[in-house]
Amino acid sequence: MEFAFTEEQAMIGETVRTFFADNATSDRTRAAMAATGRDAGLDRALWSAFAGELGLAGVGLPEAHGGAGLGMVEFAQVAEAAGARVAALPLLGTAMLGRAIAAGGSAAQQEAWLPRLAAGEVIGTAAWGGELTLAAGKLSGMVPYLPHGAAANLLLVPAAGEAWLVDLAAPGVTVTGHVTMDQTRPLATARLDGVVAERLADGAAALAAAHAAGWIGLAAEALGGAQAALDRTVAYSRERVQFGRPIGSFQAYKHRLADMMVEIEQARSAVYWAACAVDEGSPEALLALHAAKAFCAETFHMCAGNMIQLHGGIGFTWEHDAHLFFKRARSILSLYGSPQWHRERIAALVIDQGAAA
Amino acid sequence: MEFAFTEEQAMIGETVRTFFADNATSDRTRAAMAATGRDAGLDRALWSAFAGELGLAGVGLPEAHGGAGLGMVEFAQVAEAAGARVAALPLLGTAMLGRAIAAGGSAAQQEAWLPRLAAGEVIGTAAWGGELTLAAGKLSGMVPYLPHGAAANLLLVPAAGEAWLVDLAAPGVTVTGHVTMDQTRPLATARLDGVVAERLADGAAALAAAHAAGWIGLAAEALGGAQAALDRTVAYSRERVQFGRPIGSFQAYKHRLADMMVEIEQARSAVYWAACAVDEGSPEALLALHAAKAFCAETFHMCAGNMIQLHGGIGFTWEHDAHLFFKRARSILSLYGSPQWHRERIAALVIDQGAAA
Amino acid sequence: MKLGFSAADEAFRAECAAWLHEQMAGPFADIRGIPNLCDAIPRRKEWEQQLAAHRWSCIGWPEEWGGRDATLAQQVIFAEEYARAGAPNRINHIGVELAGPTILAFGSAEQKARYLPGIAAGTAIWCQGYSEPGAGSDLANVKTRARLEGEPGAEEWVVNGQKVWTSLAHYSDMIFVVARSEEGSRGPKGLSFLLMDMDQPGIEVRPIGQMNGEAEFNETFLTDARCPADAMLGAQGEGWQVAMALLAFERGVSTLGQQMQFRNELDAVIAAARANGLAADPVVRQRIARAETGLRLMRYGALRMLSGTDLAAIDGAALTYKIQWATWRRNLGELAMDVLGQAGEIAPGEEYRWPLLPNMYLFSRSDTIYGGTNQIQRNLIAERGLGLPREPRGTP
Amino acid sequence: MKLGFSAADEAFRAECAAWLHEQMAGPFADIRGIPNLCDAIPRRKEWEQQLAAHRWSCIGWPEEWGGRDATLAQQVIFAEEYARAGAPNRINHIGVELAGPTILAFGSAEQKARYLPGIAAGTAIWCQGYSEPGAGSDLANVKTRARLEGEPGAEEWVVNGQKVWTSLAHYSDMIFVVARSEEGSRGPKGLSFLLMDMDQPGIEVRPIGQMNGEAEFNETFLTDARCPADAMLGAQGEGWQVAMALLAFERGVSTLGQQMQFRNELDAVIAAARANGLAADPVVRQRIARAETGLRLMRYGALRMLSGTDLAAIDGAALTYKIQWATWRRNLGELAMDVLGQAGEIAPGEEYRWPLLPNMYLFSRSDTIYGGTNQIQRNLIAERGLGLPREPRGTP
Repeated sequence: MEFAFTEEQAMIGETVRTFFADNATSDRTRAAMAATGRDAGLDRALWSAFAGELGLAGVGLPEAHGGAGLGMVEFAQVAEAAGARVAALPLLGTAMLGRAIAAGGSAAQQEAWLPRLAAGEVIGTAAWGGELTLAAGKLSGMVPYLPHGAAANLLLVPAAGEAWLVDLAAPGVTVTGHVTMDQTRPLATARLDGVVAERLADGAAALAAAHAAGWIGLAAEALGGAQAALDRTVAYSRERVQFGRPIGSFQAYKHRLADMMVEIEQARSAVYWAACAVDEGSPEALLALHAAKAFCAETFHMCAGNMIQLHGGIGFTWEHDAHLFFKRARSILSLYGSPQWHRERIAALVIDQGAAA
Repeated sequence: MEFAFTEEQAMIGETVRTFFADNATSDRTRAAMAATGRDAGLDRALWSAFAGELGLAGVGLPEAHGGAGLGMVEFAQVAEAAGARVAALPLLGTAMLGRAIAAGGSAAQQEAWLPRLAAGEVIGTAAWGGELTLAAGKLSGMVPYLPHGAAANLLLVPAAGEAWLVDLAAPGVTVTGHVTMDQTRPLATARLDGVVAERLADGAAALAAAHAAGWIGLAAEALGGAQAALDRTVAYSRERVQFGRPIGSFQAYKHRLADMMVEIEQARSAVYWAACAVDEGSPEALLALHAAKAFCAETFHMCAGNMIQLHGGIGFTWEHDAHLFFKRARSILSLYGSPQWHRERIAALVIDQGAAA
Repeated sequence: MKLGFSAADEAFRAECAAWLHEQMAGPFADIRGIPNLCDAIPRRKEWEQQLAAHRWSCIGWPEEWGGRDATLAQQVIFAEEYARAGAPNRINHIGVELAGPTILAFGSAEQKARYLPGIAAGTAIWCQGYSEPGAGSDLANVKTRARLEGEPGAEEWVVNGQKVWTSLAHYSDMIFVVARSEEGSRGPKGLSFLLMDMDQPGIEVRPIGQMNGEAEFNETFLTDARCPADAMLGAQGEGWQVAMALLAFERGVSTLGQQMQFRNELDAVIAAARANGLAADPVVRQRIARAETGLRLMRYGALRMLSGTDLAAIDGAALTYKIQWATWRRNLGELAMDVLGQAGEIAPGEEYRWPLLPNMYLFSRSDTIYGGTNQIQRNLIAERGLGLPREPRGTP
Repeated sequence: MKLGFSAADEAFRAECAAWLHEQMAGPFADIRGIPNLCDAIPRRKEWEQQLAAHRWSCIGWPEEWGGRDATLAQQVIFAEEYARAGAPNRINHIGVELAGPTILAFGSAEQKARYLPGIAAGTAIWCQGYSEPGAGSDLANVKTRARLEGEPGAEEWVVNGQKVWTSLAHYSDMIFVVARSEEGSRGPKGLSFLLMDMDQPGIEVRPIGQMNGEAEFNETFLTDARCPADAMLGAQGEGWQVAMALLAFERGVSTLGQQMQFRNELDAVIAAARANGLAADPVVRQRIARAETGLRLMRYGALRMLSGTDLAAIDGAALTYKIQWATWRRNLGELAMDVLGQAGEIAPGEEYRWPLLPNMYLFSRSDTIYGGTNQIQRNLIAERGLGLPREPRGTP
């Protein structure tokens, strides 16, 4: 029992923070936001560097299949660092697919997909809900709200009680990218008209692993984003002078920042508790995942809202980065289950199933 | 359309504020709190003066029956002033019974009861729920949570789709007073074993009028209590020095008090909107009542909690009056429907019945 | 105390409702329900002039200046019917509700005659030059300078500086500017309140992009901008008093129109919840009930405030109104997005432009900032409303 | 990073669980689950001594002084099993968790030998003399004076002043007192940290009635109270440093025991909701889920904080812990009362005494005040944790 990073983990954290600070600059992110078509909201050069030079697209995948052989804790560190820069990267869906295939794919499926996902050659995206019909072995229907769906190559989708991989370039697939509030992770809708898809060997295991990776990824991004919102606001508050004093010396301002820190410290515990619980196969893992996703999403939204508020007028301009954080926070609230939904799952665990005891 | 007190109303407000400030002192209230038996939580001398000298026990009752012939606006003014002093008075139940009988009693029932209620000779209490059975014209069962029930003479209770008056001295009635968190308005349970009760002529009208009076009374008490909590805390904050400054000069402290004022101003609008809407028979009246009860109760609880917090250590002592406000606020939250219950009623009105349009 | 309307009031309601519905169904149907303040400007100017032609442009003003001397009840009714008819937000809000009443209160007879008719006629659109890059929350820290130049008898104010957050400056005809007219003065002393023509070489306007993709606010650069010597409201060096009195009008009758817009927004949230089934969710129902309660209490708070005899009197209800509505709307924006879910995060078209509710979610983050942040409002409430001691000044 | 326990840890768990359950089922069954800190004092002193007799009294201390040099994992396990067995709150919490570690850190060999055995044995109960009527939030504004008197070689500290909020003073044997030992000094300078015997004529204790009807806190009057010259921890005039170091221990392992108490309280809320059907109410379920989340995050926050090597190091998790738990418990109190409804407002007996949940609702209002109000905590977090500038001092 040692709830602190190992030396190796501390090093990974340092590496990814430096990488994203150096590369995921506001200018590059804004260029990705302004792009249209498949590359809307995608900094492809950043993705290549991340997957190639850094070799971390498969951070949570087995070494045997080209991954880094690490776990959810290290994935959370990556997502936290990416979130701190609101990086325009398809990290989320790609991690979800990789973990799903690693957990529920056949040996052949793992062989086929994991190395390409780990290399960043295949970008993944995953559905949450959507209603597909299966007829004569082919899938049809609409799959909405796919993060980085227009850029993605491979889709994970539940249908008919199983989990499926859909090649988004396959005949019968039409993907429509949307102008999305958070332009750093645009959503897309996939229409499937009798598409031949690949059934994963163990659908339940695949979906559970995908959800775990998705929730941890979002919670960790939210943690990174919230901390960045706090740090940038603290820095601003020491420079900006009103009434003859730095605004950071006003008590009400300080207390607001203090409240952000109180929530962020809890969010940090939540992310690494959940990641660790998943890595260790703890019976608390599901509770931890729901708690982390709900808590961190709300913490980030609160902090990003405060970032705008405490910057005053410039906080709501397009030019300032505050709105990138705010919109990312909003999208994290909605993606893969709202906080209310996750809390209802927690209630079911502790009230109905007695997990509290 | 003039949402301001008339000159007469302003005068009534001044009169009752002075009366309660002079008479409902902390010492007298604490003496009432320490009393046991029927007079637990009742300042009987204050009640006599209020009903006799001031003549306001029947503020909302018709002049023809000994009342003051005024409306819910003036009753709210009385309750607000009493609430500001956490007065140990059975105002609530007595007003509920009076209004119920005035609205739903037969001429004979009005004749029989209203003059005695207006004179303060009869103290009323009213049930919220409770499950009574009616057999051979007699009522049996338990009626819990009766405010000032041990002191009361007359009970209003719903049973078998009608409203009933129960003489609490009648054979078959056993009343048990309880040690109650808010000692200024102790609760009691009445047990009825085959009690002959008086059926009110129009039960629905009687209950509606009782609820309206109860909700307005509680909302107005809460408004008075919240304002007093704010005023006393402001006064304390100007005297108490820490770090070489009056604590009221610290911005975080000021902002907390400002937030109290923001809520209280809304509570004030709520109380008089509801009172006025009832007096005018407005179609908004029910919405206004639910809004006033829910909003004012929560405002008072927030303000009383802040009163404790902002007084620091002495705020949670028995000796200081803050806990009287806090406990009264807690009891107002629960009495005659929780805020959540009232909000669900509002939701039903605006979502399901389209009252918003 | 009385909430109901008289028969005469109801007759007035019928009259204005009929006219408004006729306009919105017929000649101005194209701008019915238009959500923001930056679209269809030429048509909206025509709408302002149409209102004026039928004496509905500034009904609270004296008849002498194109108003109707309308009672509070009539103004309440007009605001309700205006919104119910789907008439568009007034682009000359600042002229009609702020500049006009301030000129009525502080202007000379000559100034009234010069400025009021244009506002009443809907031909002079106004904007407000208060905030500066270094004078946001600390509004008295104005650096824009004004000096009197020219031959005696033909003197002009020459103004240099930068204003910011100038709402709607890009299509305004006039601006009122708070400028430092006494060299070396500090804080609220030595300021003057000037009424300036926007159409002159000395004034340049640059729109500020906002997070919702629109640009309602602007930077306004004044470089030797000019106005006549007598285009000053109030005495020289006493501009702060005028500026503050103007802000008090912001808490006036115009709040009623704003509330009708809030009503539409809340109704849209309820409709969205009905449409996707969340109207049956008990947690959502609690939040809708809170929003409904808050909106009603704003209405009755405004009526309480306006039922007082002295509009400018700062009482509790008036002091608390800004933070109340700004906070309410911010919360409504969050509720709206929670109700819409991910569907609300997708724009309907190819552009980064948002429908009513997502736009409100984004824009409402500025409501708690402009016109005095929530923090500044709390300071005001605490110091003016509760009489708490001021904070120590100076550096730590 | 690792959350699981080793096999050795699990063996330790079995050992302490067995012993604790045996005690609570047998000889100490009468004080099992006793909720407050003021009842059954003699029996609880016996319990402290029983713990000591089996070396469970201060397991985190060095073996030399009666502890077990327990690892963090073992301390976590012991706290969990202690609560699970229903063992009563430790009445010598202040001795074991605060005084002891501070003496271990700052005491001379002689002082350790003098004070630690009594704590470890459960025979010396300690209380804390920090706050004064004029030194609450402004803790450094201590007015209690200490002067050295007597012949060289037999000098004594003579202490005069008043302490307040002295928790459990009425049955304590020892008190540590922060007193001003340099005449004319101000603020944190010139204070000394003295260890004093409670059983002397110079010390008088008066209980303070609390809003829940109990009296855990006291006023402590010191009138020529005495202690030996060498009963001072740290150097003369450097008592502030000792006092602050002690407060850091308050954020130490003792938090784990406190959390187990919170667990019991939350479980009681869930049980009450199950019993009256509110467990099915979606709004209540959301609130319970928030409470459950908050409690888990406190646990993992504490483990994160304790997994650091230097206990006294003030990092983010440690700085934020006080406001976090105090706020969580205040909210739980409100939830508890909402769940209980009016039944929760009726006392079970004839006295003004409250069962677990209503008592927690009332008592928790002091949690956000004592040991540094939530406001003071936010100042600390902002200034120490975030490095924000201090406020200007002095009168406005």
